[in-house]
Amino acid sequence: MPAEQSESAKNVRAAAARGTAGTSALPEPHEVIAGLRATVTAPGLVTILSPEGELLDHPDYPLEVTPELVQGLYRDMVLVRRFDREGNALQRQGQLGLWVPLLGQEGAQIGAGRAMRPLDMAFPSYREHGVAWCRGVDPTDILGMFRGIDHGSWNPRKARFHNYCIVIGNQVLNAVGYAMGQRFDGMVGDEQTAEATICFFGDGATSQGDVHEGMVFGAAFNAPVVYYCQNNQWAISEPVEKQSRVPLYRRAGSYGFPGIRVDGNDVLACLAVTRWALDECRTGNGPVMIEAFTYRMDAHTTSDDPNRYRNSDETEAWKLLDPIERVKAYLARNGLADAAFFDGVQAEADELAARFRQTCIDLPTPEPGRMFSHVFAEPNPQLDAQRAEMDRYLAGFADSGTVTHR
Amino acid sequence: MPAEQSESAKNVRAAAARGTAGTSALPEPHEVIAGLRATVTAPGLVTILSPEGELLDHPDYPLEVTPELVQGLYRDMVLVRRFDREGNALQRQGQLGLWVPLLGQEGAQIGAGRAMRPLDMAFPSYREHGVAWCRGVDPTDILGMFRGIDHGSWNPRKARFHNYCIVIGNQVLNAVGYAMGQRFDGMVGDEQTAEATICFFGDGATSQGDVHEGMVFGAAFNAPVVYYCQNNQWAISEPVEKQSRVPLYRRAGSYGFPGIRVDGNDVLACLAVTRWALDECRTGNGPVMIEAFTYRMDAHTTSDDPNRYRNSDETEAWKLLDPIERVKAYLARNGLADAAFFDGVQAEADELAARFRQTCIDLPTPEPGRMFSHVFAEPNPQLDAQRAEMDRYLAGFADSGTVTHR
Amino acid sequence: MTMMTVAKALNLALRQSMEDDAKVLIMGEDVGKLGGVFRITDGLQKDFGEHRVMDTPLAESGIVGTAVGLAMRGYRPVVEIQFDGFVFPGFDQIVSQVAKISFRSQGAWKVPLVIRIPFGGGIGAVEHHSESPESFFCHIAGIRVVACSNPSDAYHLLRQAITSDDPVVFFEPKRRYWEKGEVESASHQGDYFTTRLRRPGTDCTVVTYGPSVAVVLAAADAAAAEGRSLEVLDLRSLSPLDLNPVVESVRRTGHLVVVSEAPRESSITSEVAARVTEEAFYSLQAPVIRVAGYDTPYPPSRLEEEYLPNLDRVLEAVDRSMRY
Amino acid sequence: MTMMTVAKALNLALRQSMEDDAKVLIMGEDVGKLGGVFRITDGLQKDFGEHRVMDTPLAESGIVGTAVGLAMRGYRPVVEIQFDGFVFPGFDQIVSQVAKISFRSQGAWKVPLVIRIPFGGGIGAVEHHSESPESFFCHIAGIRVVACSNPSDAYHLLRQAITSDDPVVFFEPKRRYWEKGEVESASHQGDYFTTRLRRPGTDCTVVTYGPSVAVVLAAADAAAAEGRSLEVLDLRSLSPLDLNPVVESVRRTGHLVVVSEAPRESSITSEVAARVTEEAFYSLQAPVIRVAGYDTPYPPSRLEEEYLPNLDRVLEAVDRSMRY
Ligand SMILES: Cc1ncc(C[n+]2csc(CCOP(=O)(O)OP(=O)(O)O)c2C)c(N)n1
Ligand SMILES: Cc1ncc(C[n+]2csc(CCOP(=O)(O)OP(=O)(O)O)c2C)c(N)n1
Ligand SMILES: [Mg+2]
Ligand SMILES: [Mg+2]
Repeated sequence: MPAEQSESAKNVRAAAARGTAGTSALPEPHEVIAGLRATVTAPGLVTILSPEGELLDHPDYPLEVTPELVQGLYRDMVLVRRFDREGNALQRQGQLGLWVPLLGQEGAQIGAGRAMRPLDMAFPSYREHGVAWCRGVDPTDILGMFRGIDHGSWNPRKARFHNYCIVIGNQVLNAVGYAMGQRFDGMVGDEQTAEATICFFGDGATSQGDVHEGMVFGAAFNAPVVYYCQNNQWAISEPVEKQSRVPLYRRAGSYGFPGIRVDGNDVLACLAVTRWALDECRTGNGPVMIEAFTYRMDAHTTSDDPNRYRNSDETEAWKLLDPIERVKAYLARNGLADAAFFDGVQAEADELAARFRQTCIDLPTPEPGRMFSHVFAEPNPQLDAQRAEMDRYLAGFADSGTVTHR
Repeated sequence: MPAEQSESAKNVRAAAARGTAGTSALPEPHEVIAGLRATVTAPGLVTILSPEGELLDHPDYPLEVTPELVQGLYRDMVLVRRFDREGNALQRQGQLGLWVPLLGQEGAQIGAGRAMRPLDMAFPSYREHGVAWCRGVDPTDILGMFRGIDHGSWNPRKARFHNYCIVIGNQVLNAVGYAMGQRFDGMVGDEQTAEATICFFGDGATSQGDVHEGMVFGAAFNAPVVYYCQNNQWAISEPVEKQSRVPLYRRAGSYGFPGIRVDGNDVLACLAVTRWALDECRTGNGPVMIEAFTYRMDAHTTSDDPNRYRNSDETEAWKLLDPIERVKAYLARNGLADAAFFDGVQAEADELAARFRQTCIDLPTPEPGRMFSHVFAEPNPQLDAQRAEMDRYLAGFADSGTVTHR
Repeated sequence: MTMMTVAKALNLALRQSMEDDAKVLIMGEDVGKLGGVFRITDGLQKDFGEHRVMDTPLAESGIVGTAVGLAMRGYRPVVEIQFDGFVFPGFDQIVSQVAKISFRSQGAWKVPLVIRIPFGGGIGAVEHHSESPESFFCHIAGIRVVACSNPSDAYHLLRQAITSDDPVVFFEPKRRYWEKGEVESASHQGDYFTTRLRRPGTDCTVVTYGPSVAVVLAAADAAAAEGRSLEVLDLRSLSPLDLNPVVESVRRTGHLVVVSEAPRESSITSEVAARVTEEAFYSLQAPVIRVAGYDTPYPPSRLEEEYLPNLDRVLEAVDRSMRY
Repeated sequence: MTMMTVAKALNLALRQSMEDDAKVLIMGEDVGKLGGVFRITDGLQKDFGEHRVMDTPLAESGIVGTAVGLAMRGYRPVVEIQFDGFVFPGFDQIVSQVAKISFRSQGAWKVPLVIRIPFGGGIGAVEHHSESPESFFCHIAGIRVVACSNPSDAYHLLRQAITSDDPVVFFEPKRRYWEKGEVESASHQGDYFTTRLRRPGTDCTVVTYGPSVAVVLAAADAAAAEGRSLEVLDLRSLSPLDLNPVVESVRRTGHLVVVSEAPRESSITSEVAARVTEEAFYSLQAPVIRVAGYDTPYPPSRLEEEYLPNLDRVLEAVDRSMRY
């Protein structure tokens, strides 16, 4: 049965891969140059934990796999998936204007997030709830922008996790600039104090000029930055074939830094590869590009209807590659976690979801004046006048009782 | 003496190469995929005529080298260089506001230009006087924009040679769109009627988002377009190392189409490689990228002072790789052209220069009304009113005699 | 006459334009199978094929820049920008090429290109999805800028934009996509790039466009109830402006209020105020008053009702003008 | 007090800013060994090193976008855009990030970034080298826009821009780079982001900025010779506008002419006209008259003298205003 399952899973895996352009040409070894040093990227998809939960360790990306480590990653993924589902539900119930689901990408995000050190900086796109979790951002802080009470609730400077960036590609250049600053600050080289930056973007984003320029600048200034592309096979309704003829990780070679394709549904591989990449950056061999080969299991956002453009067998096939199931199988089959553990995590997840929901509903609508704050750091009489204008206007209605709207 | 010269020339060539980043990593063979078909690009720089004028034919890019062909290319290059020098002189004498010299890039431009068929379309940057020449644009038509009487004198539709594009990178996307149109028109595949497009840009331009997006779109739509990058080693004061760690032709592989590096000072190699690339496009295997490895012998423009950022030995070294001298050596040494021929071409060049100069000086300043024409294709009352306003105003002075200016 | 939504009217205009002229193409992100995130291109790829309705790579400069090349080749690309906030990566191609190629080539090239942009707020969206960038485009010489406010204009303005030999930036009031109205869909003729009288009145002229037209008409109703008669004009063509009807109206009413969601500073509302004052100086009994977005980034959606011009702010402005 | 050119004053401001604050960086194309195509950064890389004066790859979005990241990291990048016409590839980063990051992060990030842009015509250049794009930036909420017109302001405005915690788009009148004037170079203090009276007068107020200030001052001389007294104001801060001095002046003169090289439509001249009319309606004896570029692409340089506001067009506008 396991063997059989593993067999079918392999076929499914192949099928899923065929269904995705990432592999229109299967990855082959190729040479790239990082700084002055040559590095050979792994031939094909880096995997450490197979979809069937078998542990295969990898020569280039060694990882000390302790039960605690795997339990922790499992917990991370389960909790993140749980509040992600709750986000969807809250939107359906009218409590959120929008939710951007990460379902299916928990492995790619937790692996990368847990590879980071406290001083490292991350620049997300808009789907990185899992990375936010790893950076210590409270999940309820993600609710603000989707409920329309702000454009970013957490303090990106303190969390070392930038606010979500909606304009595709913009954040890559900002990340490279930040990493240049880390280098200028002398934060590269020293094993203890070294810092690095990681930026997240999707397969579709690779077509944007900003992502290209980000790679050009990163290479030109030897920036300690990891370009972490989550290739979830889709840019809304467009399959990755629309963006590229060849695997995305190959872009790296044309800029002269390493590009690695990792099984994005294998949290251990994502952890090991991202750790390696961040270390490369910290020791001055940046940049590095990682393509996490994964799949967007849910809609693009709660406004999207995937049935219009992709059929369910593709999704079904990818279900068998689930990032959480394989970890659960590994823990269970090897007796590294018992029912109590799994139940405990489940209970914790439900608590988190409940708190997530309640906090969402209780979120206060900000004062209209918020509109004028932090537009500028320094005084601005013109805005003050407009603010006064608005206050007078609103006050007028306060007196007369009601405010009517279109 | 030939041997010795050839020896020194080889060292010089190596030196020149060392001095340029293009070769921070010397080109090696690498696999790329054009459409569904695999192509292997030449290992290293494609050369057919050595700097010493020795003919070495190339397995991948066969070329039937007749005396007429080489004489014609020689004549093209000499004439183009001659009016280019005249352009510099006219600027120095205040007859032109600016001139953009092509000195040193005659081989790269004539080779590419002569590879084109009448129906092919070209999108230049601003330095492609040699390509303009091959497209039948009268050299004096290039004077208009540099004398400030228009922004483009020739009819780009008739010449199948777009107006010069000054905003770095813009023309690449426009070229790809045009090539997409050629494909949609069914102009790909048929050996007789097939068309292709070629666009020209520099080494610095490769950093621009538009050039990246041009390659993404070209690959996505299988556009019959050749990306012709003249790597003249400099972007004004910035050496190509500032733009890339690795040879520029390698970009092609990361988009899944062939990239070829050719000796840009070898007009025969440029001709053969560009012909091959255009044929690939015409038969549906586009896009193709060509990096013509050459050198900007003169200033960036007449406003530039290269002494501030590069030293003369580099330029001296490249002198020995001159695109015209090697052809002359070949013709002379093999008795394929006599003194009469060379004198004839020289005389023709001097005539052209004289006509170029006289036409420049005689160019009429357009009527102020020109400012308002062709802003829109359809009537625009607002502009008509502004034009009338200007006419009234100028008429006022016509009466009162004089117009004073700041 | 048939009733349909703004979205349907736009879809119909695209369909008929493609039927009438094989050179008309549609390009953009998700415009194919998905039919665009607002479904404006719904069903078109199925009926006209992947070569005429193209899902493009995710890059706006690439979309606009290749559309320019296609236009040079004789096509009439209709480009969809997914949301107002995402046109800026394509801004350089619009400023430097789309707007200048005809002038540069002395008319050798025309650029019959339409850039469709859903614009404006009021849909409770996240950042970058509710902006009103039209003023940036009104300042670009060499392109036309139009905005529709109802199904009939959506249909006729888009058909005219597609047949125009000039590049047109076409703004669609996204929060009105699902509002219904009558459309004379038989065929298109006549010039719709003109200011249109939406409601005659005698006391005060109110000029607006796009999503705010409905707001102003509602305000006019409310004013009428209070015995005040507002004349409502819909600009439709934002650049060039068709100001004569506005000036003529102001000569009668002596009062002008301009309403727009766009930030106020150096905007189309500034231009309307400046131009009308130049041309109707002695008729104006009060300065032109502008009801516009504040000069802040578009706020979180829970605050957008305070940010957007609404019925009350329009009426308050009319009061100020009349009391002046 | 020392005499120096505008170019030298800018160079001095950069040098002193870098001496005063190790976080100040210079980035751009050819700003290193070459010192920039206008030599504004001449000698700075030699003295401050390649890490503080950086030649960047050729990509404006990259330059602005990485500068944003450096600003987040605590640096104060001063970015050079080589010519006005080349800022547009960076426009998206300016609109979507530079202007919005402080607001989005609720002040957690500041973006102390200066974007220097040589602007305006009159130097006989080719296409894209003579544009006046300032109005686009004035319409962007969240950034400051300033322009200098003489060496002293060049020095003080740039020093203030670099010390400002807000992003500043800094316009330099390229055709005035080589004009000389006195600069109090000892040190910088005080607020220069204000409208400055250049010449007192009584008959008509003329407001301008950047390269046109000299044109207007010459016009004022000519007018004086004819016994007409013009009051000349230099805006310096284009966004936000410091309009009180303008309104105060117009209350005295009753006449206002606004002069700018930028195309007229939906521009900063529209804004000044609209705002001053709002605030000084009863004082105005004539509508605000604008002398600006025409709404065409910038013409070939042989025609630029007809395109650019010049002494005669300014005087003609003043006549029209006085005769109104
Ligand atoms: C510049 C820009 N253009 C368009 C959009 C609209 N949009 C939002 S997400 C998206 C697809 C992104 O796909 P991908 O990069 O693969 O990331 P994913 O959503 O799959 O994580 C698009 C087109 C945008 N946000 N920004
Ligand atoms: C978008 C843009 N930015 C800056 C410039 C100014 N500029 C003109 S040419 C040039 C260097 C171009 O170098 P390269 O691409 O190598 O072409 P080359 O001039 O060497 O032929 C620069 C920076 C420009 N024209 N367009
Ligand atoms: Mg994706
Ligand atoms: Mg070059």
